[in-house]
Amino acid sequence: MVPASFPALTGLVATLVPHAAPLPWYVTVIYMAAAVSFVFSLKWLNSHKTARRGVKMGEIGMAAAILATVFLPEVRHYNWIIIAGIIGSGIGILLAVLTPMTAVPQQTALSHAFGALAAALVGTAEYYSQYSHLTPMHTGAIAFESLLGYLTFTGSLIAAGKLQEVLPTRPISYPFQNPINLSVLALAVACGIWMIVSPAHALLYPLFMVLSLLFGVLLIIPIGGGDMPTVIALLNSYAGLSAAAMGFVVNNKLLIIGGALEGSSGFILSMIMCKAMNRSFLNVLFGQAKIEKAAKADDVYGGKIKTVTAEEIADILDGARRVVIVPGYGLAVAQAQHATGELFETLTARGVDVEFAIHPVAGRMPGHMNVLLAEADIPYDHLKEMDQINEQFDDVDVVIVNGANDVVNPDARDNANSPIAGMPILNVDKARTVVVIKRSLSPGFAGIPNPLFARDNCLMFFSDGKKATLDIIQALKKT
Amino acid sequence: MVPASFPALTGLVATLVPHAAPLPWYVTVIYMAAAVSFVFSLKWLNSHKTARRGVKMGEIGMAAAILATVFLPEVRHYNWIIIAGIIGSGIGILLAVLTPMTAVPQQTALSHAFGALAAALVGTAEYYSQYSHLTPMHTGAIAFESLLGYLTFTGSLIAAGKLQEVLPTRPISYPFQNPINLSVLALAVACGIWMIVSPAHALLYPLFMVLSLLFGVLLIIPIGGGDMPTVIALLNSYAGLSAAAMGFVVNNKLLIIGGALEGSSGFILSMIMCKAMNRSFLNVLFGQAKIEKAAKADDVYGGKIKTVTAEEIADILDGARRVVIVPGYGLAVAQAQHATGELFETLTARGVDVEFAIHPVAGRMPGHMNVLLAEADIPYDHLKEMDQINEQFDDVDVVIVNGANDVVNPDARDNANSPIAGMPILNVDKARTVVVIKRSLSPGFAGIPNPLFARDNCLMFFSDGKKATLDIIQALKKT
Amino acid sequence: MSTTLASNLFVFILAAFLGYEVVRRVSPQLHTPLMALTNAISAISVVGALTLAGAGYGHILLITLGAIALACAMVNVVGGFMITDRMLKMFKKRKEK
Amino acid sequence: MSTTLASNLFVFILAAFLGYEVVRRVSPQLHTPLMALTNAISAISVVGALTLAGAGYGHILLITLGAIALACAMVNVVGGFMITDRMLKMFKKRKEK
Ligand SMILES: NC(=O)c1ccc[n+]([C@@H]2O[C@H](COP(=O)([O-])OP(=O)(O)OC[C@H]3O[C@@H](n4cnc5c(N)ncnc54)[C@H](OP(=O)(O)O)[C@@H]3O)[C@@H](O)[C@H]2O)c1
Ligand SMILES: NC(=O)c1ccc[n+]([C@@H]2O[C@H](COP(=O)([O-])OP(=O)(O)OC[C@H]3O[C@@H](n4cnc5c(N)ncnc54)[C@H](OP(=O)(O)O)[C@@H]3O)[C@@H](O)[C@H]2O)c1
Repeated sequence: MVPASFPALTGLVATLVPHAAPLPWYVTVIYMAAAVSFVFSLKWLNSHKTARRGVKMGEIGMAAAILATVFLPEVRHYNWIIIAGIIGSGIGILLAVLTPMTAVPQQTALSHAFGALAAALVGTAEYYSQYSHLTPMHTGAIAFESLLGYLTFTGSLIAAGKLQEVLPTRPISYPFQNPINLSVLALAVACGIWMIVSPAHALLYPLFMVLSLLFGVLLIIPIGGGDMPTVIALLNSYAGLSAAAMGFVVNNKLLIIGGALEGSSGFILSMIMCKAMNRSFLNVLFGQAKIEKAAKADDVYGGKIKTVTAEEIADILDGARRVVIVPGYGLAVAQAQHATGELFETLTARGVDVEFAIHPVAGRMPGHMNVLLAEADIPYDHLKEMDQINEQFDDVDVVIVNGANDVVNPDARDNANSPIAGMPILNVDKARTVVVIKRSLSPGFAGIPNPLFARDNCLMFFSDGKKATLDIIQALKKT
Repeated sequence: MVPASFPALTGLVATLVPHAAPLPWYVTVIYMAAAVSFVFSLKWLNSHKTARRGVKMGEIGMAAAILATVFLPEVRHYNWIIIAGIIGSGIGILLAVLTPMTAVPQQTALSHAFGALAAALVGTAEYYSQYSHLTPMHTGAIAFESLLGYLTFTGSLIAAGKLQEVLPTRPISYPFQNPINLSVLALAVACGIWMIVSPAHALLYPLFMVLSLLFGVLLIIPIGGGDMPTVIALLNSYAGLSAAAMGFVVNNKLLIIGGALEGSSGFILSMIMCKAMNRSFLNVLFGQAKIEKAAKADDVYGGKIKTVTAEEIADILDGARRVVIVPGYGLAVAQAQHATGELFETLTARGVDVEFAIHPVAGRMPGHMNVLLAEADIPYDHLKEMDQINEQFDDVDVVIVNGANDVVNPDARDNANSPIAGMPILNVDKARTVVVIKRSLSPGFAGIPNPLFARDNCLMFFSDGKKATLDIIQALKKT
Repeated sequence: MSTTLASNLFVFILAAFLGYEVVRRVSPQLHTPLMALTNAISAISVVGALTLAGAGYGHILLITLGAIALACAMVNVVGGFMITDRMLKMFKKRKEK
Repeated sequence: MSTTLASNLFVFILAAFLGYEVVRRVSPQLHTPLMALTNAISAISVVGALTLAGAGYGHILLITLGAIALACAMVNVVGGFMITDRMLKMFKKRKEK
């Protein structure tokens, strides 16, 4: 069974079967406790009051599981563990401390890459240490782990690159894109099946690995920056599934549970994102970028756009009792969260009731806007979900839309022929006055004009999101 | 190892190890699918719209699991299966079809007895077929299964007897009750541990069995009829746990899942019941019946009770726009649900807005009132939970309390020295007029007078719950 | 701890948590059908009784125990689902007139 | 199907359902911390990397793979929990003045 083509490795076959020995009972008990702690950790994230306790709980479970593992009898050499542990923890600390909140989406994508790579590498090591006596079941699990791990690794790197704008954010497309991508996947799967049939074939695993890595790249490059919220959630799910697959390979139920929890969490988040954009998974993943021309922009806007200055906005705000601010992708780009926090304080100090209306897909990842605004010290009870506030816009004096566009496009609601018809939107057009801060009339992600801007009650303030906010605060201080 | 004292059984040792052989893969898949179907079955019970679909789903999973098991290779003789299957199904159909809705609590208690007995008997059979080569782990699981099974069996029978009023519903107490009960439990546990140490001792298992049966009786007889909602929920939980224990014994994960689902469901329900009575588990199980005298009844009621006739009630109802009916334990005793349904129709036909306010512990088991009222064709959107309606009583013209007492006792809210202080109640005293239907001034389960009856806005109609309701309908038809 | 016991415990813990999360959202209106339904579901223990009653070898006493257990469990399998459905059928929304 | 695979599948299915039930109730306000937290939790795969990197026997290549995997997983273990807490710390209620 052991082929001559793996000369260097033949010596170690059948030596590394760490999971074949049953665990000491106390380790099993600790693993169970860790699994329970993870469940509580997520449960407690339900509410702001218990959320930080949840993090503690997860940390305790994790620490206990790691310690129990380190002192297992089969773990005998600590040099590598210490070195790798220090390096990994160091990078982790740096990433956690230094990442600005606007860059959390990239950081998250990077973490998915790290997690998936870990799973993939363990799969590779398992394969090479045991290929001569693998059962089909075991090879299948290793193939699954490696495929998911490697594709999530490259896919997440591409996503991080797009979010960091190191790579172009617009969709990259080429002829026969979907057929080519699916062929690569089919080839990888074929390799995997072949591996299950004859695990010891020398070239199969490397080929399988390269195809998986390649598929990860091909899967993400055609997806535009605007779809990143869904894609990050999906990669979250994949990263979890690859960890769970590792659990099947090394036969450790704690890994399976930890991975499955992330797997379903990512799955739910991508469902929520898709629903909030009224699109299907398949459309996000394989939908070609629409090349429709937004030709009617002039028809929509022609002669109907009213602009305002910061001073005029300050005058309008001066008479307002209730103001709602709608943050969008542009607010994150402009890094305007602290300025927005200051605007919130200024208005609140003047007795105005200020709230924030947050669309589920606003920003660059699920929940991103909330984190940014929380960073700017805005109390979370002023951050309202779409469903909470959508009925109340009639009653709002001024809405300030900052760097949002598609999520406040009334066409999604009113015009059944619009490309974004059916997407749930914030009904800001029902407010008495709407002030829109953006740099130009250029469209948002969907690439279509927004009839809101032409409405009678809508005033445009063409400026950068941060500068505009600071200007309004200045003007307010003068009134 | 095989002692001479089991002559008749020695022949079968080591023959009956059905779970030692791994299951065929398709059976495992079917078991997994069945587990998933059970989860969906419970999930869909969340809402009225999907609830019946949930029952279908559970039935399909159950049927598939049974069929897969019947065709297992180790199942070879079908005579007993067919006979027992027909008898069991027959009894099941009869119970399901013939049980009147007022008797559902008894029927539920009986089902717990059946389920627990099944688990206990399988545990007994497992023990006797394998006692000579039991591992401590396995004996432990069998002991757990038998203990839970037998105690739940007798406990549920006692509960059913009390609910059917075959047995006295008042708490039966004797000196040193708790020490005696706990000693019986301790003895049983000691037997179990001894069995783990030396499984083949001839007298241990029978003794263990008798002690478990006895403890079940002793556990339930001191508990009064009024605490039955909690006790039924607790027995529900135990029945589930004994089924799960059977899963450990025969090493079948589907049994473990099915049992665990019932185990936690019963646990939640008993928590809800305890909370709705502002009492602790331990207090329900081991609290001695209070012998406090309700001496102040005369002080509370003296000269302040106003009675009314059916005609006067009809007159009051004639002028009402919004009526809330509060059903209680007495409504179930009087079997007044259909009369109440008729009253609902009559009032609704006259343009009155009629709702039902249902306290979580009203009736004889969790949710019992809702089932009774649904049986009387009252639409479920008119059945309101305590929290939904409690703020709205200011706005109610007439409240009709039928056979409820403690759950509308304002002392629980206002008088910190009351024995039921802190128990959440329905704030019926805030309504314009309260009509109370009961047979006398005798107290409810808590044994204390109810100052509500002496309030200015409270009118008493002393009569049986059903007769009173029919009288009111008669009188209404004449106005 | 044997691997079998360990994996059974993992399954038990997860199922108990899952039951908790799923059941706590059932409305109080349906608590009675809920009890009947969980009772029917845990009657899946019929599967254990089946292998006992159908083994056909071994002592007649054991087979009798198995058969009684089977009958008891079948009462709940059949009766539990039927009475749940019977109760649920009674819950109706206000009919439009 | 091997018993091991079967029990692992049971655990996976239950954990996935449990995750679904628990996570779907997390408020959209906390979706970003949720992602960071689940990412930290699934970094429990560090346990698999540990046995690999610490085995000490076998080929140096395998140990290197294990060590890299360990480092990668540790990034998420440490970084994931820390950044989750950092984000959660920022969410404050309106301070009374
Ligand atoms: N996949 C879909 O079909 C779809 C559809 C809608 C939304 N989405 C998702 O929803 C997300 C957000 O929707 P959204 O309404 O918030 O964003 P959006 O529709 O993409 O619009 C963002 C707006 O921000 C403005 N902006 C950019 N940089 C700015 C700066 N520095 N200062 C001020 N304004 C700036 C842009 O206008 P200027 O260039 O004129 O400044 C742009 O119109 C997108 O990221 C996407 O994920 C997806
Ligand atoms: N454990 C506790 O501390 C505690 C406390 C309160 C409630 N609970 C639970 O709550 C449940 C119900 O509370 P509840 O307020 O509904 O009941 P309750 O407080 O026990 O009162 C029931 C009332 O129904 C009346 N009644 C009995 N038969 C009747 C009939 N045929 N027609 C008309 N009325 C009749 C009785 O008064 P008459 O005899 O005068 O007719 C009695 O006052 C109890 O079953 C118990 O489980 C427990």
